[in-house]
Amino acid sequence: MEFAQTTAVVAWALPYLGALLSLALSKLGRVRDYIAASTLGLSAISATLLAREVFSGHGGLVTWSVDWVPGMGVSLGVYVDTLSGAMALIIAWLCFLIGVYSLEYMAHDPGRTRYWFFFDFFVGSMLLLVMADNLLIMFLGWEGTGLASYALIGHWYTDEQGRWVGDPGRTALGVPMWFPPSHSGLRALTFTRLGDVGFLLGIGVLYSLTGTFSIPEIAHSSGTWAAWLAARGLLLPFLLAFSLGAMAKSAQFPFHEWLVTAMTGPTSVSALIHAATMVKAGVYFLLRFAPIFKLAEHQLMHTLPAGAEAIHAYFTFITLIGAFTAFFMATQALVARELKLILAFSTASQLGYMFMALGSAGLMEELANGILAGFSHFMSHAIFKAALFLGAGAIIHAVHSKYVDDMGGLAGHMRYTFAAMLVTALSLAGVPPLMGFWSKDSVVEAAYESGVGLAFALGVVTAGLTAFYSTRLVLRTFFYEGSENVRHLEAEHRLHEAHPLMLAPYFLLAVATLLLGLTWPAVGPEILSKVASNVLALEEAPHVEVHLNPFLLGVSLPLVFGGIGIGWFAYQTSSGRRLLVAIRQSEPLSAIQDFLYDRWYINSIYYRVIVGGFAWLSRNGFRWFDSLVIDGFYHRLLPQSTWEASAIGWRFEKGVVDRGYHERLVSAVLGVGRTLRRSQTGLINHYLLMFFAGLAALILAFLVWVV
Amino acid sequence: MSLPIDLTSLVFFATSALAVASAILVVSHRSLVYAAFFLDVLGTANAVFFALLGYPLVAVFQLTVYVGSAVTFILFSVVMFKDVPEPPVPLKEFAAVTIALIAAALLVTFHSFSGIFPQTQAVEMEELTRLVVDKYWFALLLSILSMATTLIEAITLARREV
Amino acid sequence: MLGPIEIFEALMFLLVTPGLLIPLVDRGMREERSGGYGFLGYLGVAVLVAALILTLTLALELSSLGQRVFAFEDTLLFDRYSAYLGVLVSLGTLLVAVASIPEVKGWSTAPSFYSLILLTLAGVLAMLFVSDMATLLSAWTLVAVASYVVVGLKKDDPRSLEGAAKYGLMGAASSSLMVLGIAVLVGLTGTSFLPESIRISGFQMSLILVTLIVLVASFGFKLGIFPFHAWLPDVYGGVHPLLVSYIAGVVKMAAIAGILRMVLPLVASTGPQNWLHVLGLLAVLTMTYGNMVALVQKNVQRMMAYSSIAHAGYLLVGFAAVADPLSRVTGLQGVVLHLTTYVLAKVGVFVGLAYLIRRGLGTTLEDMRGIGRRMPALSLGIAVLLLSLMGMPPLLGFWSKFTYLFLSVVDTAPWLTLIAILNSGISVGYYAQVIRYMFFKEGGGEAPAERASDPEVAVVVLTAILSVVLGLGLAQPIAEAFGP
Amino acid sequence: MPTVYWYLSVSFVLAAIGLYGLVAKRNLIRMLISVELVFNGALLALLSFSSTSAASKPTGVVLALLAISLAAAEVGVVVSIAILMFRVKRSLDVFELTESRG
Repeated sequence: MEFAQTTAVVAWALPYLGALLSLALSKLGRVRDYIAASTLGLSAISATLLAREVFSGHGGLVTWSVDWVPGMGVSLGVYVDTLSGAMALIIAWLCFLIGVYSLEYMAHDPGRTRYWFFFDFFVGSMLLLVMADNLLIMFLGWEGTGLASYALIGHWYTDEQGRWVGDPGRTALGVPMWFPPSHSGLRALTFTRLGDVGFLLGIGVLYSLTGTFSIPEIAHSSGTWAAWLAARGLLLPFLLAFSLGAMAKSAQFPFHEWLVTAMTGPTSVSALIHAATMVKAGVYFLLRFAPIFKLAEHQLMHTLPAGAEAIHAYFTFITLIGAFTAFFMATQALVARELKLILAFSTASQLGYMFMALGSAGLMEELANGILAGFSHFMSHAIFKAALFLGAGAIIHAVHSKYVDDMGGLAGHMRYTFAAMLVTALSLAGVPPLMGFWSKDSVVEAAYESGVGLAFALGVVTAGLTAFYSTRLVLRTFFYEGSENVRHLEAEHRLHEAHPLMLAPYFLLAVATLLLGLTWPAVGPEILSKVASNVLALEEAPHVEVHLNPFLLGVSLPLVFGGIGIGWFAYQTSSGRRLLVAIRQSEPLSAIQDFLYDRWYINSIYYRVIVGGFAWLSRNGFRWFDSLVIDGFYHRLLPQSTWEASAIGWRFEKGVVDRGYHERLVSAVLGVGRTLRRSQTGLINHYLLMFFAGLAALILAFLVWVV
Repeated sequence: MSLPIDLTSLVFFATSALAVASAILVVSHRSLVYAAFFLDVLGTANAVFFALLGYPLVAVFQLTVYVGSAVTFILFSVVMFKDVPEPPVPLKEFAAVTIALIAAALLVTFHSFSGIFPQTQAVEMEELTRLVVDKYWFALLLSILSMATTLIEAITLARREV
Repeated sequence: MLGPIEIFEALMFLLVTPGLLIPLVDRGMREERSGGYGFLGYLGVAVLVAALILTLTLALELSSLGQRVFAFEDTLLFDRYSAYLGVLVSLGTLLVAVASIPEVKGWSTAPSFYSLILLTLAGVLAMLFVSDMATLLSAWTLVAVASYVVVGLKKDDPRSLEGAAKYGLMGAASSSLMVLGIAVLVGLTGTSFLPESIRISGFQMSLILVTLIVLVASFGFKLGIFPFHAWLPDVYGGVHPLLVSYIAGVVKMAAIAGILRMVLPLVASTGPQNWLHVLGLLAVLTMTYGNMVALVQKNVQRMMAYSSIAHAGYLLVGFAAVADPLSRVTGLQGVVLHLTTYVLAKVGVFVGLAYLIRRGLGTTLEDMRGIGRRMPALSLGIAVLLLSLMGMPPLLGFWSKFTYLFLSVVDTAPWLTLIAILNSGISVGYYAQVIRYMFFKEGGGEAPAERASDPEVAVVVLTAILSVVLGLGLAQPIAEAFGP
Repeated sequence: MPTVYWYLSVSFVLAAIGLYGLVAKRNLIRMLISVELVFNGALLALLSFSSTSAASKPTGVVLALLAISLAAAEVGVVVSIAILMFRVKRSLDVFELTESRG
């Protein structure tokens, strides 16, 4: 194994090792925490070395692979091009920083073994996901992140009321609107797994068409399988099903609900999984596959125009879904009362931006520019949103409440936190010259160039909404008038800056946002052109420059500053506060507020439809089940399709499993098994003897041990 | 049973000696028929213990059901088979040590009962009837059911096929 | 509307009456009918469908009731957890009965077979709800004697006899251990009412621990816990697989019930640490032994026997989790899900093996070579069930094993989680072997083709579909709705 | 007057002898008779334990009656297994029941 390959494997394997170590060394307490976090640090260093190799040396590509189940063409391998190298770099460092934060944040939690196990397990799975060279390994990482997310959302599964999300007692359309952690975990799993069914289906279709799981090979034969599907009119359904997993993971409408209630997890987890990394898995999926789909479109352009149109329709759909999600979630962030919920809504909204950019990419003249817009927004958002969440965690820790109503006036008490959150919130708002400004500008420009007018309009409006809620967030937390709660804490001198171990990560991230933003016109093009220099299926090396379109600036900047201005007016001036009171008292306006606060009643509708649907199903389902499923499916469809599936498997069997699994790995275990097997002599007397000898040994062991 | 103290002890030790001796013979006697016979003796000795402990009813039940029926059942099946020599089983010394260890461990563990004397007054018949009929009727039903099952299945298994 | 008690009474009546009447059907009737004892199979299936509906109603009603109900002068206790297990055993029995029709109708012991599975089911259901040691003892007797005979029902097969002898002798020995355990509990607390009699704290720890170990040994014998397991490979691995599917899928639940009702409550007196060490140690021994030996098996039926042992070990992990109040709920939810996985998979796989035997094949790996092409539905079903046992996402086995069972102890005993995960890794070796032989090996061209009308195939496919469907989103809701 | 511990000791000794017979003998009927010994020991233990207090005595009686039927039922089944074995194998030696192993 060469050095570059080693760094790639070490980068994802180390966190897994850390997860096992945190089980094995659980007795060590704090030391175990540091060991678990330091494996993340080593993994980050390894990812850095890997990125250096990818960006300088090896022609922008590092691959490594070892057979796993050769009979089915499954291998365990990494494929690191400039895109996944950059992703891995950002993810690994964010994970490490948040790991450092967790050292202090979770220091007194009784379930730390579980926490660190899943934290490290998550990081390993996430890195495996972005570096996987085949779909099956990618899916493994994909499910791994989902499992870890489920466990960490439900980390406080004893469900004390303080851990809930939502207002206890509040109902919308008769459906409860509060969610204890264990329930939230369940929701996250159910919502994302609905999407995974589509993803798995897509993988199965690709495998049966190409006979391989390897992503590069699928990319190279994209014309062939796309043509096969397009000829049968299945291309668009396939693309939508295949992307379903990405939409669910990245909380796009209509799968967005899980991300909101995922905020029952520890804040460090929200920062890591539900803002910076895992929810970006869907974005990564599009970054990875949009060029491949585009490649297919190019090849179908002349031979099968209908196929090219299907891909065009697919990209339009993604653009619109992204734009709608961005707008839709931003409206809900306007009225949220929980600090973490504001950030959660905002995260989903920003993910919508990324989807919009990547959908637009497929509709633009130059695909690469759209991809880079999506990537740069991914990068800037990962950095500033992680910082915002970590800061929010520190604030919630300090004021012992998650509601913004219990905050206010903290600017003087938590100066560094204030500075960090101000910079990152302004970046979120899109204020020049911060990083968020540049990336959002490129996203809006992509939407503009895509020609989907509605998406562009929603994108611009959302920019204004974002500016407003970011302002509200900062003002309600740090200025406004101090609440009862804050005054009480002030009086007892219990308000103080966060622990340095917690402060350092988000302060560093805020500094990164500021520096990147200030230098972006100079370094931006270089970074982006490196990232785009060797991406799978992205043939054109783009010409990257940072330029500002005066028309777009003329539309969006006034909205941004308008949003900030309105926010300032509403929360910092006395007439603005009178206005807020007036809104609360006016019936139609407060109805709108309730509508937004109850998340457009989407959650209630889901519950109503699902619960009502189940009742209906149980009434009518049995009849249908009998005639349709038993007769149609079992007697006709299943025998035929299983026959075909087994025939496909047959073709790829080379009888190599013997060498792979059974000779190398297991030979040692087999020896032990053969020895143990001899104890099964067939004689009842021996069996009885074993029984009583075991009983005697157990009794004596515990007698000696207790006495 | 209200025997004088010495007499109780005397009966206890005599019965113990009988029980242990017949137990050893059950396991070690060359002939199966004798083994079954000594099991009968052991069952009777056990009934004496029960009576000493203040369970005359169980003692009678033991004698009728157990000694009377179960052991007869065994005797009946024993005479169906020829006595054959039993070659020794390997590892039997190891078995002896193991089982001695278990017995020793149990004796040590339950040593705390050495200061407790048994409550020897017999259980009121009336109370017992009430308990069985009112409270444990379902258990009794299940028990009868399992006896019936045994009977049916024993016939099934042992029946000669055509 | 019927209450839980009435439903239970109806259930007992429904099962016991035909159970006692069927044996009266004799050989004379068999000769008159050309279909052999087939009509008994349909009768059994009809009774079991009714039983399944009743247990389902019972479970749903207890779940919506949200509280426990005492019955029969406090000798029974109904709760939703046990009621759900009752649904599982009823479903398992029904599936076995459906699959048995074409095979058993030619056996001379067919009336006994149907009578026994009904009576045993009644015993297992009673066992699941006991709250008094007297009832426990009598229900256990019923299950025990009936199950020894079930093993011996294939009278022309010497392995059936061998299994029955081994099972019966070891069972009798372990029953006497149970009497000893009951004796200690009654002697120390003066009552046979389980919720009270398990409060034996205040005595020396050694005494309580010995009682715990004796009870675990007597119930663990039926579960196949090392070192009390030795009968299991010979019974599961030698007797006709159809009989095994019943023993493995249904009768085992009686031992689970015993542990749930009699052993688990002891945790309060045993102390969390001791508890964790006793059960954790047994779990590690059991799963490691089961997986290691399964790895060297060439006969799939024997392999499945050892895999049952390994799964008993996984189950003990969930029981070990009960020691800590933090992990208690997750552990018990894991047990419920794991049992669902286990019952579906074991009934399905053994029924599948029985089908192979009926169609003239054997159960060794070589016999299964390439049957994927001649029997696609059956092979695919078995493969799905094996993957579920292996713990492959997104099947049911994955969620039960990795999200509940293994991780329930991650805070209290991470070493146990670690060993369980490693063991799960080892187990892939033999499960994958079977799948490989079925689909990726040349040969099997002369194997008979499956017929869509064979009920065995239907059972295998149904269990596989259930494993997939439950895995795709119903696992967690079940755990929450029927959890402790 | 003998204490409960004396009764217990006798019961453990009886059970231990029975266990030894169960492990060290190879005739199925002899093993069955040994199981009976173990049962007798367990029964004696049950009654000794429950005679420690007047409160538990009635329960002890019920349990003992059930345990006796348990023993009778199990013996009945194993005897029928023995008869079946004798018919098939013409022998009661359990050493001949070693077809399943490994």
